[in-house]
Amino acid sequence: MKFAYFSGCKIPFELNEYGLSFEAIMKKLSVRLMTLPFNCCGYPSRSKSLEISVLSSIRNLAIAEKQGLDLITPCKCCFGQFKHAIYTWNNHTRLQDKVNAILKQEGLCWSGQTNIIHLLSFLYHDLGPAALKPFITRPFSNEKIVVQYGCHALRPFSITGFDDPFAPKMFEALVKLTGLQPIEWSKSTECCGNPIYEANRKLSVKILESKLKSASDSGAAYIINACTHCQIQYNLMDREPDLKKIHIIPVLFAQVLGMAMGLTKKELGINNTCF
Amino acid sequence: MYKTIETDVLIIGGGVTGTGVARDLSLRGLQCVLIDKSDLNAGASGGNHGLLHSGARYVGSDPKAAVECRNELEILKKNAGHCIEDTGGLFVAVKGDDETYIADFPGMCEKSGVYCQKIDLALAREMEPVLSDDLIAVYQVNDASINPFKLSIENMNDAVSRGSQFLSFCELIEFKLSHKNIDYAIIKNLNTGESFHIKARTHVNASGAWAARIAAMAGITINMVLSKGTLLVTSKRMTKRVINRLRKATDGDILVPGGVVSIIGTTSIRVDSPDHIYPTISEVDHIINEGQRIVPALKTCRYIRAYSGARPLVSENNTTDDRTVSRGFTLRDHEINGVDNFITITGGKLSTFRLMAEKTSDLVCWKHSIFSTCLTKEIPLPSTKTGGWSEPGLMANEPVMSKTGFDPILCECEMVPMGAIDTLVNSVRQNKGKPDLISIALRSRVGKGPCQGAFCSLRIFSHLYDNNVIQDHSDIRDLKRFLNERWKGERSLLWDQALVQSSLKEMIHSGLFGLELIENKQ
Amino acid sequence: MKIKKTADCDVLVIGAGMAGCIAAARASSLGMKTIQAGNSSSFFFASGLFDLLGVFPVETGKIVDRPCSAIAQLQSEQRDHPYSKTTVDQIKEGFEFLASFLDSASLPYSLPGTDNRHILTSLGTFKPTYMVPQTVSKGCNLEEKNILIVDFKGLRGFSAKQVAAGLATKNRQTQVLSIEVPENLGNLNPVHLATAFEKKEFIQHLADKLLKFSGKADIVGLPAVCGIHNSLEITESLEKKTGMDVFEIPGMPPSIPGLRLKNAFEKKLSGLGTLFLSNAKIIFHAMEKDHFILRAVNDNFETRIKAQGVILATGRFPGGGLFARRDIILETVFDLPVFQPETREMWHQLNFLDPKGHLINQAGLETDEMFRPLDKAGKPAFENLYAAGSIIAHNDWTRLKCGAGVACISAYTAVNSFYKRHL
Amino acid sequence: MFQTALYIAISLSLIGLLYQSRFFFKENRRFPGKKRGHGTWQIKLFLLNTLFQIKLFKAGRLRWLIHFLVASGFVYLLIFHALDDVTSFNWFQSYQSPVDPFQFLRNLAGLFVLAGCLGFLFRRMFFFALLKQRKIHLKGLFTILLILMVIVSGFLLEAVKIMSEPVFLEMVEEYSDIDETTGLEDLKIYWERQYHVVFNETLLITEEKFGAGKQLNEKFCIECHSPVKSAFISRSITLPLKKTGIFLNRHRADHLVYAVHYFLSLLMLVCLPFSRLFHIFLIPVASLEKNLTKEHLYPGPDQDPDQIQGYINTATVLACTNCGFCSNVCSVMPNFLITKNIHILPHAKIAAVKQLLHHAHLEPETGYWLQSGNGDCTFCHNCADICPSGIDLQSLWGLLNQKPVADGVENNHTFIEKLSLKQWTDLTSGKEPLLSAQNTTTQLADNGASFGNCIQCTICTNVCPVVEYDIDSNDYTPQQIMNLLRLGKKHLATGTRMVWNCLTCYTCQEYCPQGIKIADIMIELRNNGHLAATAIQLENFKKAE
Repeated sequence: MKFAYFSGCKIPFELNEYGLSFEAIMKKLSVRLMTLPFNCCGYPSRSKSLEISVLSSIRNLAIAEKQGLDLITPCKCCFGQFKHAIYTWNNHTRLQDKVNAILKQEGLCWSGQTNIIHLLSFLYHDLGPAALKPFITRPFSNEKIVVQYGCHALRPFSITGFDDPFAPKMFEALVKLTGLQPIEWSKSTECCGNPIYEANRKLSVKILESKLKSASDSGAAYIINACTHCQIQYNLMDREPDLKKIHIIPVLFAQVLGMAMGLTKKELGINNTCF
Repeated sequence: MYKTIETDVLIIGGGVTGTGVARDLSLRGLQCVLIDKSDLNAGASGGNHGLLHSGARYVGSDPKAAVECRNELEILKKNAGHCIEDTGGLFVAVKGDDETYIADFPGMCEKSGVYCQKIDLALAREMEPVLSDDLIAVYQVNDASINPFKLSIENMNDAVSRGSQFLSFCELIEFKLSHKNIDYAIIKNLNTGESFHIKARTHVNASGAWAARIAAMAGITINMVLSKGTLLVTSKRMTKRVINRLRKATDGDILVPGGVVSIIGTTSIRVDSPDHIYPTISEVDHIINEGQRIVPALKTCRYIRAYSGARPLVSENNTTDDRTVSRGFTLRDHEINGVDNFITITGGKLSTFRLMAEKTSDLVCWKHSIFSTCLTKEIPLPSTKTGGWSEPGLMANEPVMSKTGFDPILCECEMVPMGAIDTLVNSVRQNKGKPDLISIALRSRVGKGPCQGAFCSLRIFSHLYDNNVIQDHSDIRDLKRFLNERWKGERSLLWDQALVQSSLKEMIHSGLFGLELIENKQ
Repeated sequence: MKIKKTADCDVLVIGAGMAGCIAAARASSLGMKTIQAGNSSSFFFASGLFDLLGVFPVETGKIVDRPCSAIAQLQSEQRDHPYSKTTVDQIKEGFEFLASFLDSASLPYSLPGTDNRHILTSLGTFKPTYMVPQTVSKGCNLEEKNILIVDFKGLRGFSAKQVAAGLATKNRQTQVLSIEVPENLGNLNPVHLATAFEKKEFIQHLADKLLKFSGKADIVGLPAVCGIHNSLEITESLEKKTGMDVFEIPGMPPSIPGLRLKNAFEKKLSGLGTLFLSNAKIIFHAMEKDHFILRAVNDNFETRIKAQGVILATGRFPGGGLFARRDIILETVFDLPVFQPETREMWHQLNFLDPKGHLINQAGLETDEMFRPLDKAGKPAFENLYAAGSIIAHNDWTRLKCGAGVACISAYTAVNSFYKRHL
Repeated sequence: MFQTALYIAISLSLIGLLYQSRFFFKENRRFPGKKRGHGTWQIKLFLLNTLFQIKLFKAGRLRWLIHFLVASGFVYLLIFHALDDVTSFNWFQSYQSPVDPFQFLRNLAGLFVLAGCLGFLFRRMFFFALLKQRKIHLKGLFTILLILMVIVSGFLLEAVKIMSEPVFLEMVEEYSDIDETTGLEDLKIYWERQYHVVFNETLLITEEKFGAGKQLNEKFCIECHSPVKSAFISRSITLPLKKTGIFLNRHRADHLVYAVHYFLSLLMLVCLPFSRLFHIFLIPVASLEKNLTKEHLYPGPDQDPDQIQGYINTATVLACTNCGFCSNVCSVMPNFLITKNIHILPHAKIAAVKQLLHHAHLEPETGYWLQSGNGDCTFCHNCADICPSGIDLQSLWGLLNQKPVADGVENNHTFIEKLSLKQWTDLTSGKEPLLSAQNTTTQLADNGASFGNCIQCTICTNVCPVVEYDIDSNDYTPQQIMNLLRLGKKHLATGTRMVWNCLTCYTCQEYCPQGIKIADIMIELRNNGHLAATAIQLENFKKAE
């Protein structure tokens, strides 16, 4: 299998380890990843100008389409943004023309053929738990964990079609494979607060805090993320004083899976000692 | 022994005329008591377009009225600006309308000195994009829209501030007559059930559609024709200006914008009693079908309320079409009928209420042999806070949440906060009224939004309990009454989304709370 | 262009309201491959109480104490009421299934024997109902008890004094307490208050306030907002802390007991492998032999569903199952013939709360014994199309207080008979 | 005179260097930044980048080639030619400028530089054409032209010298005892033929005269004069010039051209600190600069910047050669393509930062565009990775985000947040066109159909995390936003905190029983708010003037 790998903006600098671990497990699963000259997915600009965000997304899709590849991303924000952009694109011909005109200058054009795949949906739908199982060589002892579904992949279902928006189960199913034991968490599908961290830090941290509290109350030792932005938000635990005292560790699913697959910490870019 | 209130003038009927008279007389230094068996604007004053005619509508049928309208409009714009939205108006004719009338229209306006200006069709559609495509003629006039509730409330507030008082839910039981005079009136307070006397030097019958009935109590007969008019309120404002259909006055041909809504009407159906009139389905459909000729959007748009009012028309000879009966008002000094201190003022129209009040007051003063001139021409009508809350969308206008402190919104549709409700409760109490959902709703936008009281009724109701405004469980009947009030207005409009909304209301109030199981009788 | 998907299933349930979810629950617990489409938010309007038959006959407004006998009478008097298409035993069976299903979804309900309960509402009225959540059931017998009603400052539409006034009519002495929720400035929304209940600190805060009444009161009534996910534990922990019984008082929407139902159904159904297409609009495409071909249209993708059978649980006007034009009422998915009053004049009574009820609430689909909608000729419109819930004609549940009952029994029976006949 | 000029030039250039490096000592422009990556890597980067421009090599082979031609050629000429008195003569005994291989190498080096410069010019035109803005930085152009002129004049000098009779005679005077009697003519004949010297008299050529000339040449000249063809460029310039040779010789053109060449070189020396040439010094410095870590993009409340070691020095932007790589790889290029705000792109931001360096302030309007442009940066590190000068651009963007770039300039969000709703409504009430849906793609907020079906159930409000946690603001709820729109209060809605705090988690939209696209409406309102705020701010700046 071969995909165009859309890392998003945050991975190269801010969340290098996610990129490393993602690439590592993909390599292990013998999935080839092509890195193309992508630009930002467009999510950050959505609240400034929908046009920008759509152009950004569609440009990336056009680049991928040129290579005849589907697009895979480990970030749920990017995933959601692409889906949302496609929806807007499909329903506004005026915008379509404008974007086409701009893309044309670069000799690009998007005919709508590109699929967007998230790490999870790839593992769950395209690969399938059965096919993944044999790769799990070093399963964990059933540690209690909770999973964080990112908003933008989950909602609006009508646009993303990712998983049941109210009672999703894809993530838990995959985590179970690694030997970990996902437990009920009421806030599993709630927002992590990252989108407004820049604009309203207080509120953003408050939201995160309540999530972390209820997570640790639920008796879990780890929160597992499959989204760049969620993880970045959870990493605030190292910096925000109010969060330091809460005892729960946010980890990336790619790293968890990688460990279970028997990859080394170095390969997965794990430098902390959380495992 | 009954307690007796002594006063100069007793005014019966809390419509625009009654309150207008009250203010006029108070300004002249006379002290009045105004009673109404219901509350302010319960009759035609509350059941109209809220349109201030430029006069153009009457130039054909009733030039005298046209001139009155023209003059009154100027005075009101000057003195009661805060109750008025100076929208301007259009007279539009569509294919199939009477060509000759259209042709004569400008001439007739000129005769009555009513401003009217021909407008190019393209321009007209630019001014009002919702106008129909088959326009054939458009004239611009000076119509404006007025908020009759605010008007009455402000008039009354001013009168009260000058020593008069308003007694709501006080019904006139009978006049005690003694040799060519009304000695005193026996009044019953419908809320408490207790009766009392009012002894006044002069009695003004401003009860509009009920005028004949009141007059009868003094043994006087007035020939009155009651013509029911029904109007529909759209959920959002359709036009900037008042839109009149340019033809001989008939059904569904005036569309008046007010705040964030528009009102389309009316019909004219002969009724025997002004009580318990409500819009019928056929009327509604008729209005919509007529209205969509000039504004097609009226066919598809959502309506939030329909209501009816009974026009009090005084006719000497019984005619068939009530619109031919003069809309000019009738002022009767009943001396000729042998009752010296009794006056009836009725007929007329919202646009000329001030004039009616003036003429009435002149007569009253003449009877009291007081020589004073009317001041309502000069002295502007003061604006009070309680008056404001009846304005559509007002609460949203001033950012209500931006203020600090605990003040939850109780009516979401129109964003009426708890604080506003409390003030309204107080102002009702000041007028010796009974503060309940209905009286609050009358003075505010509560229950007038899309939810038509489904949610706000419950929130406000429990808030009233919280503040000990009401204590007894039996007061739950107020809730039923309130919901029925709203129902009168929505019943005929229930299709599409409105039906969804009302089904939801029924699910809550009947399905969950089982309100229908509580008997109405006290 | 939209992304195209396909899905096969034994039964497609259209609608995610009460009836829809019960149907899906039954179907998937019978091991049928189930797809469900719709919007499940209508649960916010559900009180969380399952009525069976609360008032009959409605004209007299007679409150029903023994629903089963009343149903028998109804069956004899109203031939075409949904209840008349089944038996009392079936109804009981349906309710038992429902109770056990919810129990397995860790939302315990208390199933009574034959009698209705009379549940105190936030308006101070007493609602005749049948099966209620355990958090509510304690409020059924308040005789000889010192009651304390608690409200929360800012929780709109719930006043302890109002409830107390209601209790006073039953000559119960009641004390009231109004509690301020820490750091709340304005509106206090039920769901947010309910989430606060799930925090230990808040429960402690509440318990401290209640303890002042220990001895003076022996049962505490709270608005039905005691937590969303583990309401029973929460109330019990309160009882432990205070030594008083605690019960919930259902009130105006958005209703938390309803939300609990929503969550319970969704979690369990998703666990049973039901595919839920949230907010999908279903369009009937064609019949392929004995299979339905339908299109589930979402904003960004479209699923072509091949279904053996279809349960139509789209509800009435709020649910979108029926649509009222100015002149006529239509069924929205299959355009089935809708029983309805001749003219709009007759749709509604002059009095909103007329005990007789509005004729428009009789409108809906005529069905046969298996709840299969009938076509104009009076034959089942499709072999395997079933109707469930309020879309079925001749049941004015708002007046009869039989909404949940009709939803439950129609859904249950429909699925069962489909199962028997086709699998 | 040449000497004095030289000394003046050197001193000027030194002063210039000092003057320019002042920026590095402006404390206020320093930015606390922890060291990222290993120290050794920093050193390696320093060496490799200084000597072989590896980052440039990574960025683009062709550009690297062009650049390397100039650099290598220039360095050669500087060392082995310009400074030959101190270098070449001491290092090689046999060194004489007209001797191979030096003569040939000199020409070759010259050719390198020539070719490189032309490459530069061409690329500039091409690149800026691509960016849709033809403004070419004169500074860069000037530098290139200067180098060009020096080289050309050099070649010219050589060419003129080759054919110069006077020079020939001087040489003969100096290095031989030949005169008319001892076959000067023969040598002339030979040189005319072989070395393209142009003589005033016509020489009649015979075999033996030529042969004699050859011998004389071998006797006296050969070890100092390689055959002229190895000066392949100069020679090819000489040939066309020959016709005018006599004239030029008479007026000693060689002296003139020498002067020109010499003073141009000095000019270059003087300009070194002020022209693009300065980057020769700056790039190493920049490459040594510390990089920024995540902590500085979002410094925690408990972090004291002073405690963190190291710093980013804004002055490193001087190392920017305006090559434009950064903008080519910028992640938010699409933003520029839509908004046409050039200050979204790194190369323009750098230009602005330079202006800040020099004048310590920006026009409010420029400042605003810079602020908002920089606000779009997603910190993807592309620009920093590619920058051939090794500038840690991303850290600079971080710095720009930390404090307002011009007084009174703030991003739209804070601008609106500072205003009370009342003020905001007053500001916007007249601005309906700004807020009209026409400006947005999804025209939801003005279209009753998109929110008109609200049944006031407050589910959206109840599931909204912002409403739940933003308890210290007594603000509008999602449902009330819908109601505001219904009541025609859109301009008010655009200013509410609800709209600006919306997490876009889409919970409301997922739950809404009426299928209202609440979150999308929020986003649209925010789009509108941005438009309005931008317009208002720009207006204010105008007013301020």
